[in-house]
Amino acid sequence: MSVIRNAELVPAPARRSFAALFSNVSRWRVPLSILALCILPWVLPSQALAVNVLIYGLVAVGYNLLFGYTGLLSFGHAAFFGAGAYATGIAIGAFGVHWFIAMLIGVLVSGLLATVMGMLAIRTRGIYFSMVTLALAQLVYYAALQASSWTGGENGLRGFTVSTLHLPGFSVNFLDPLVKYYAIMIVVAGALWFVSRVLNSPFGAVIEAIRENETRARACGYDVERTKLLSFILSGILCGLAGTLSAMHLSIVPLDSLHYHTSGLIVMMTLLGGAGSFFGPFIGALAFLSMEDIFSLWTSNWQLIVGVIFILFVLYLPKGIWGTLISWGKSR
Amino acid sequence: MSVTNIGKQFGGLVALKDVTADFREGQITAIIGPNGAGKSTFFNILSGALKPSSGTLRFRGADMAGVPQHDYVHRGIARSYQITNIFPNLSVLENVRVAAQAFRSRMNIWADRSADRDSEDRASAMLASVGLSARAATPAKFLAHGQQRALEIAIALVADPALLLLDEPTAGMGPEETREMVALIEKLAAQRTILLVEHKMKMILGLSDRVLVLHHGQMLADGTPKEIQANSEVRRVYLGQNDGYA
Amino acid sequence: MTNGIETLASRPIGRRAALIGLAGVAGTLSMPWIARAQAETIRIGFPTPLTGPFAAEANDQVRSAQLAVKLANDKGGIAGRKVELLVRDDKLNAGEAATRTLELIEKDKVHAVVGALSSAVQLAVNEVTRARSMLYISISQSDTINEIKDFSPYTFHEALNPTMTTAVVARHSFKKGSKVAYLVADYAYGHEMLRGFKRAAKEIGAQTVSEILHPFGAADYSTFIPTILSSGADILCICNFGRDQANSIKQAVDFGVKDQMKIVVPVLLHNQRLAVDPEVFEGVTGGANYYWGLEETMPSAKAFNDAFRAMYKGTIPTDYGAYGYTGVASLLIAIEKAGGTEPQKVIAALEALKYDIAKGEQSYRKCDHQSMQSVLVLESKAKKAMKSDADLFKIVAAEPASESVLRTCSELGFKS
Amino acid sequence: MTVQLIAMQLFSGLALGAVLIMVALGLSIIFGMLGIVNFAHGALFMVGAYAGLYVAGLTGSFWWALLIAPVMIGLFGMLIERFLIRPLYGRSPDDPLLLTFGLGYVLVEAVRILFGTDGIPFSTPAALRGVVNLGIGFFPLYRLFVIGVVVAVLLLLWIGLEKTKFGLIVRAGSADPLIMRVLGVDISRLWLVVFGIGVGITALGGVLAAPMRNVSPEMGTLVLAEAFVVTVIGGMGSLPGAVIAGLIVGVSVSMTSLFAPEMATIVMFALMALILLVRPNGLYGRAAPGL
Repeated sequence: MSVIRNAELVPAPARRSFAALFSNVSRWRVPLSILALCILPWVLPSQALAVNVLIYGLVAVGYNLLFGYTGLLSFGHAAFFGAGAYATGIAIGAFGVHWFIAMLIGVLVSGLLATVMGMLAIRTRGIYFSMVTLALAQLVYYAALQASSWTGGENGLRGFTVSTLHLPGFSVNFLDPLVKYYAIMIVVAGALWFVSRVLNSPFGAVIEAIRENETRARACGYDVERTKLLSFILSGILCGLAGTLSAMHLSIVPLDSLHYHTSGLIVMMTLLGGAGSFFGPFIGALAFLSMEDIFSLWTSNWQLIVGVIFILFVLYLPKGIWGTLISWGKSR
Repeated sequence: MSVTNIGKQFGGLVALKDVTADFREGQITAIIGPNGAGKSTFFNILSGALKPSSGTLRFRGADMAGVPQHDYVHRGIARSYQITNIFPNLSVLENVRVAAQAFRSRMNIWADRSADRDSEDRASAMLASVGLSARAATPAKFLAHGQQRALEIAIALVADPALLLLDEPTAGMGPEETREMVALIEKLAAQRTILLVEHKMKMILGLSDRVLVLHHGQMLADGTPKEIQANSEVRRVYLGQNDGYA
Repeated sequence: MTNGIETLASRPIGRRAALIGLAGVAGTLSMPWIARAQAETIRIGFPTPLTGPFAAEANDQVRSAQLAVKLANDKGGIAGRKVELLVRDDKLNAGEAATRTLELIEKDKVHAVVGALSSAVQLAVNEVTRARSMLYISISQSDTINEIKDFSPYTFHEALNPTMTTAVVARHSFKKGSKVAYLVADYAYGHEMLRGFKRAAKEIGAQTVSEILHPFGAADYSTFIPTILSSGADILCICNFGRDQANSIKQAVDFGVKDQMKIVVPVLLHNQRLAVDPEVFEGVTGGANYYWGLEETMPSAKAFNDAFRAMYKGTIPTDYGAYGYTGVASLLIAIEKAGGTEPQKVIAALEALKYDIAKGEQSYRKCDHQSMQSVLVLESKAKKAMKSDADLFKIVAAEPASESVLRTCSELGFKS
Repeated sequence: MTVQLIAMQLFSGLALGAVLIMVALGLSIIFGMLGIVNFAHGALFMVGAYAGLYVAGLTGSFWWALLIAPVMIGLFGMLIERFLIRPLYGRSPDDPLLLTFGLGYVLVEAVRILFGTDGIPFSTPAALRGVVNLGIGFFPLYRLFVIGVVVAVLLLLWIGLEKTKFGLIVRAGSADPLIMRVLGVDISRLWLVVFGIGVGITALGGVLAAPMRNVSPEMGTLVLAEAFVVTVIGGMGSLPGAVIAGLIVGVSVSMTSLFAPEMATIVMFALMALILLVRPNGLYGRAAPGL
């Protein structure tokens, strides 16, 4: 049902040159990503932007697990991102919980939400799946808007600034932008390693089989619904983790983080970079946020440029930046 | 596998009515019948894709009523599809490997899939036996039609099923490809029970041990190819009206 | 249509502002030694929603802020230093605003931040600046920022707040025995306005006959109107903002609400009024921080308008635009008085400041840093009474600054 | 709370339902016939309102705007289909959805550049101003007019689809494109026309909404949400479904407005989630495509 190709995991024919290069890239994907992330704050215009790339990169990677690898187009992933952020913020602000525990709580809450939403949404298929996830996420949005004594409503959640990270034995100044970047990067790197393992696992093979042909996967003896649900939950947890990081980074949780525009943004980033590839979503987040940052300094009509670029990608480069690079490399 | 009084209704439409049959081990049984006779419905019920409205389905003595479709293959029933049904963007090897993997690991998110040598070996061996070893690394969608059909059967076979259901295995094939497929099926028949739906009458009569004829959702005849050829009623409703099949 | 053209005309300004910002980026990125040499320049970060439904207001804010900067540089700078405004698009999104503010502080090394148009954005910027001891002049209406929970010693609130706006508007539109129906947007700002009105109504002796919360950002108000019509009210008080306000008033008028009751709103916006037919708004009363017509009675308003006209080809400043001016100008005066940008000295100067730069005397209250200032009550004119396209409102009253319209320091949680 | 008020509320709900049907119709048609989820629906609605404004400015008449603007935007829609959507047929059903999502961004920004970021006044035509006494209360004449137009459009659509040869071909084509090709019908031209009609009706909705909701570049955002809710509840692609869903949603919103007004928006999404959980394809929907 899906046109998304997973070029990376197709064992490459033993050819030299580009093909070999790309299969090496694939083998070393986690160390390579970490290396790239290490130099990111030095090449981007600002560290705040670099942190956003980390966070949205992680969101896109988490989303990609569901969209790119399992073939399910969810329009409600903002709910998990926002839930993670709100849970962390509330845990710190209202209950004075240690930041590390608060992050665990954030991940847990988004995982629970993903379980509930997943169980409801997995029953529907195709376009209805997109719509149900959208509707359920909107319910979460309105719930957060209404529960303003907990969430701050439209004003957003505030009052949980973490300025120092206390770790066993030492503490670091979290207000220092570089310290903050590398602290968050460690978490993101860990998450990337996790995703890489999941993709390489037997489960990773099953979700791709489901994306490629649901009927066949079922006939092969896979419980499609349970597999989809697990993929949905893992994806939600990763987005929730990104949400907790976003809360720590910005020291606020905007209500907009639950809005369906955020969900749309996640889809756009993933597609731009290349759904169904390991590096794609991160590259998509990097490209999207950099474009937005640069164009919005240059013109207030930056949305026009971003929209046109997105359309061109859907039309001519549906594999996204990274997917196109890979198939170009392979064809050499 | 035995079916007793199986019936299936879609809304008001009766697709299958009171079909009873018993499939003995080690036989090739062909199911024939004109279009709309209920072959596909029957097949889908046998493979668990549809649940019968009435009647019982037993396999190796166990009632299959509450068994979800994805468990059928674990009990030893595998199928191929009439329309090619493979994983188009996965490599040929991965197509078969992922099918083999279903017997070892399904929800494990932490192991390395390449550590599962067994599934890979079984998949490679299966590809060798259907003659696709040379194309193992190619994305499945780039295979020729006949090769895709062979891959389709390899996916079903890697489960090492006791009962193999083949839905028009030679659909859309030329004479050469058909011959190869027939040879493959004969080779397989040595080890397992095979049930197939086919239109190519000559092939069925040469290949199968037994033929069931469905007509308007009901069992019209059941016997050896010779008996079926001699059955006047079958000739009347089926062979006579459409000599294209003969 | 005239509006579109006006906005188009303002675009080059926005781009110029952006280019200044871009030059700043390039400077700090590639030539750190130059960045150090420029340390003498006073850099003011200015996050504002250049994209989104309030882009017109944002553009006015930028233009007015640029005017304040230009006037300061024209007279030789502030404390001997040049002033630079770094405009950033916050997209009316709190997360975006927090990121932009972090950039302004961490990368552009600004000395102070002025800006924000929505309550959520303002509170986000406040949260970021508070943690980093950064001066911030907020210019968006909100009661929340006055409360002790969000208080930052580094933040000064130049805009009106709902409590003071509604107190003054109620004083000039409610009477003893008035029957008031409220249609309120269901979010913090709406609730704050409702609370303000009811507080004032209690003092005046007006009576609440109906109170309807509508979802924030609703498109259709037709289903709320039957209840309002059957409430027997003589005043309908619509507590929402921007597009919500325009849509709800428009639909209420369609239903003939104005035949039965007077419509009162907390804030009338110049640009939003232009976006709707004059006859829809005709007779609607509401508050404002600034209206250009104030120049007839107020010399400082005249001076502001004239400087604005001189810089922008005869156009006039608007309400939210004026915030950009008074916000930046008051900060610059305080920096001048403090002799530099050292935050504690600037805070002391701001707390002691008495300034009249556009709308009569203003000063910041010590406990919550709220600017005490005049509040205008405006009534929207009928089309035939308008002498020009910009002649939108009649000034019903211009109440001078007074602490009596504010919540007391102890009410806000401050120990006095 | 009088009986009269409840009756009035019910009527407002039905009237709102008519507006919602109008808002959702274009989305429903394009999905029903072409299987395309048009995320640019809200933006096209808004563009329709601006086109109406533009035509009304040129001709000085609302009535011309009501006639010409939908045709203009319908033709524009055909251009979109020809150059942006057509290359995507045969690809993943997600692709048109994603493309129109991007298109929505572009259209909103283009309008901001052309017409400014502020809204622009759009007055109710003089002949349709004022209120009508319904016996249970007063109701704006303009809204009654909108109900009339919606009924007329629905009738025309029904006749067009059920009683004409064109409708027969369209219905057959949407059921099985292959058969049409076998029969020698140029399916791509058919889809071009259907997409144009869908977009034209969307634009008509925009022109009709303009005197009620004011015209601004963001007016489409809410419309998209409303249209999705109505279409999805009704069953994507089902015309009677959209009509019934519109009325259900209208009345639900209206009754919620009476008893818990702040929940009036959330009730739409709750209703949608609820109905989809009970009936995964909506009230009258057929199975989702692409699977």
